Amino acid sequence: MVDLLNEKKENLVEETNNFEPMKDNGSLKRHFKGKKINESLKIIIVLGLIAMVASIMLAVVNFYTKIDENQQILDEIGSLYSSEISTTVDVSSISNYLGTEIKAYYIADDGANIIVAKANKGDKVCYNATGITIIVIIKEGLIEKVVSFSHSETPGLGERALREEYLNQYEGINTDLIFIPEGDFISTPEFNYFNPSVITGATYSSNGVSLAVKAAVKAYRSRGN
Amino acid sequence: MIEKTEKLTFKDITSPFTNGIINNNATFRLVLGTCPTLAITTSASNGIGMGLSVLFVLVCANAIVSILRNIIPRKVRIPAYILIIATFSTIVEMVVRAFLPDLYDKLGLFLPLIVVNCILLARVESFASLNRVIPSIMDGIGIGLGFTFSITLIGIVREFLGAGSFFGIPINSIISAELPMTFFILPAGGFMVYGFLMVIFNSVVDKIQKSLENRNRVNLGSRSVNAHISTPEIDTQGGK
Amino acid sequence: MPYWLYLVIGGIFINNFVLSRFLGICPFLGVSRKTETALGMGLAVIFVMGMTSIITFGLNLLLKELNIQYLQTIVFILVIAALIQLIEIVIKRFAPSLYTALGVYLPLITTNCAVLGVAIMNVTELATQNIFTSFVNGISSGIGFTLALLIMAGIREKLEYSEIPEKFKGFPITLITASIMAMAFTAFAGLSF
Amino acid sequence: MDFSKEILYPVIILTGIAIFFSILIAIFSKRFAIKKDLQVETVLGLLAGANCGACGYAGCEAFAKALVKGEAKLSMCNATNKECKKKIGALLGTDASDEETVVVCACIGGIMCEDKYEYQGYGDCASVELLSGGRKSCPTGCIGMSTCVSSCPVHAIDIIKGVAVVNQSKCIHCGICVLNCPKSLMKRIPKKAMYFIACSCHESGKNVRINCKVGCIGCGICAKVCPEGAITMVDNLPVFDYDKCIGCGVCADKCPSKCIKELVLPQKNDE
Repeated sequence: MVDLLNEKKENLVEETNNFEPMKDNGSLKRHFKGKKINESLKIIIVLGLIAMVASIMLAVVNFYTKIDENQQILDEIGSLYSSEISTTVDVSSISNYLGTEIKAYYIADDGANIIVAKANKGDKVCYNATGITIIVIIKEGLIEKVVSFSHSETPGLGERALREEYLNQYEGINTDLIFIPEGDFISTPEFNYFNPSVITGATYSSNGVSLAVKAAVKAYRSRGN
Repeated sequence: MIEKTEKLTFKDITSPFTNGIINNNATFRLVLGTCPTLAITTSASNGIGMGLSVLFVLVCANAIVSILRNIIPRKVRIPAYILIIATFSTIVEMVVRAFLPDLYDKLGLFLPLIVVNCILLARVESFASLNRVIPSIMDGIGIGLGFTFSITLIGIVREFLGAGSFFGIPINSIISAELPMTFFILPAGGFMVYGFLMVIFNSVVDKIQKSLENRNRVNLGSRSVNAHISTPEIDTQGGK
Repeated sequence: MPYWLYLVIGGIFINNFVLSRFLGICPFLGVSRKTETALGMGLAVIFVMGMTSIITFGLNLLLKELNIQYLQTIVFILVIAALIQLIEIVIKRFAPSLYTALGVYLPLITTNCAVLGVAIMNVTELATQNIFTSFVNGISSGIGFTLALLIMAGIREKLEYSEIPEKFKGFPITLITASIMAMAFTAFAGLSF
Repeated sequence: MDFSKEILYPVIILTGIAIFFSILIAIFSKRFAIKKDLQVETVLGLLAGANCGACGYAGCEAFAKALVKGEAKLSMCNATNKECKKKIGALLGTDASDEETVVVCACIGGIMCEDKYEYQGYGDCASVELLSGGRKSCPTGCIGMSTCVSSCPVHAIDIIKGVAVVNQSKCIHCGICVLNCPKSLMKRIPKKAMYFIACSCHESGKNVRINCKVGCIGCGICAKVCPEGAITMVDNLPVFDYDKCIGCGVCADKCPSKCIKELVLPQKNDE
């Protein structure tokens, strides 16, 4: 890996060298003074060039560092749930709440539905690029297990809502007890439905987890069971 | 403002470095980068992670900007600098996510955050765009280390007071005595800790500088007129 | 109650960008020395937030379409920086005194977490995502930012005349005041809609 | 997506946005360029640019315009240093002879000076001055309600222990505080001065000691001990003749109430 970074540095340096024709500072100055390039043209050229070089570098780096997320999910599920995955459901067709996303939906041989749901809630907005992703296993209408897959909560504060003791409150709950509101508002009060306990000091994260579980159950119901 | 013709003296190279750490320490003296400082100093290891990633991006950005400083027209300098900073921070994020997954878990959250860090644009614009490459790189390293030092310091204090642990190792005596106050993990506590640490840091540095001044004044001996350097403290109107 | 009214109240009071989400602290500490500059800065931030909300919403659809999501941050920041540059030229031309008063803090709006925070929040968190709600959210967050800035400027002007210990003058006392204000604003967190 | 599309799309988008905005910026900077007359521009460049208003004009730009039109004299601006004044003089053909001066606060009392009454209420030195000449028992004592602090464009003045102190490293000598101080305690002394009297109370020694523990009691010791005879006692206060004064500092040492202060100016390399 180290050589890739060094190689990146070399082509970074030589990229900038051949990018700007300047071998020695003085000649460029004379060149610009001599030609009197119109100021606004210079603005457009320079910014355009920098943007182009930036986007090329980003695209190249992204191409080499693309990680296959589905593969990661499958490995995680493999380690988590014994029975083999039989079918993978087409995820794009499932409509979900805004601010949530169904990353993957598998059905295991023994009929258990394994849903990976992501909620963009969390205790920080600007820094919370990754949100909360959990794996929900539902078997014959009962939530069997809820496990956290990845999150970006503050350790010791938001992260407490993703620990084992908190998530196992969902185990054994019948999916009908989960209130699935239809309209835009997600936080309408739920009377005779299952009301998850919220950890003090981690309200945003707890809401994020319950939102992700709702999205998973909604996807489960939309498959007609 | 060191022009191309002059030969770089040793002092030109090292002065930005030492300056960066003490005199204009980014967090306590220039008061820059406060958004990430308050957000991530909930634990000391976060501080180190954030500090080092800022250090890397700052050094690269300083280097590139000082190479291009004569080409970028003044009118469009901010978008250009921001493009360079954002490119480096995205590249760092991608490389770390692909090749160092465990480091990414600990630090992945802060890498997109570096773009938003005021230190980078402030240093790039005020230093790198005016000086040559080597002093800019040294300044980048100095400011980066100063930033790492100060946010780790804040991280230690907040983690100790807030979660009763030191670098992640819980200190059971405190936790069992129910002492840790989550107030310090909350950003309101962050402001408080940041304010008090700034007072302590500044008074310590001022004391060191004053002792240096006094040593200079003593060995000057006689009260020659205006020979001594006027100390920066307020009462310079001959407050004997 | 229409959803956008929730957004307005939320943006200004409940999840006020500076005091309950803790974004945009650098200009909040730096510019709030006098109320006029605070107001000038606030108006500039409101305009930038409004404009960026619209532009970034459109761009994000494009990015999602071509699924190059990794460009999201850099595109948003470029748009914000360019907008700030345009405002800087306009303010320099029409309000030179405001321009000198804002000084270095105008370009620093670019790295202001609040502005980027709104852009990202519009894309990820909003319940109904369309241009109008993004714009309303941007404007109300901007007003929330200005409100916090004005309160802070008012307090700091009062602080000028009070007896402050030598070492606490300047930023430390501002930080401690901001901490107390933050405590007050966390009371609003209970009202989340 | 295959390789080419993977690279092509980001490049097109990012470069497209960058070029679109740079065109916008170029147009804006063309259309909103500030129309400036060259001579006023160069004069403005040479002025200190503190926009302090001591010259009576709204700011340096207005002062520069007036200078170019000939309505204003260069000596009205004290913030600009000598070399620049010479250059402006050469440019406009006017003379720039007057001598450089520095501003200091000629009072040392503050909390050491008793208050006649306790002032409760909003306001600064000017409003307290209206109430029978300020709260200090000494008629010319510094009230310390920081009118000068808020008027100073570069925040060079601080109220320390109740009395105004000018921070010479920040001060640009513009003189706005001289105009604003209701007690006119802010005095101009030549830049080459090394010591000055930080008291302006003309009362006899006994009365001064009743009001203020550190005021000048007009004992005249400084005038006697000065080797160069640079100090003459006028109306219970020493007057320094700065051409004769060599800055030996004997007067400051011998002064019983220590109200002769040394003027510490920042060295050129500190700037």
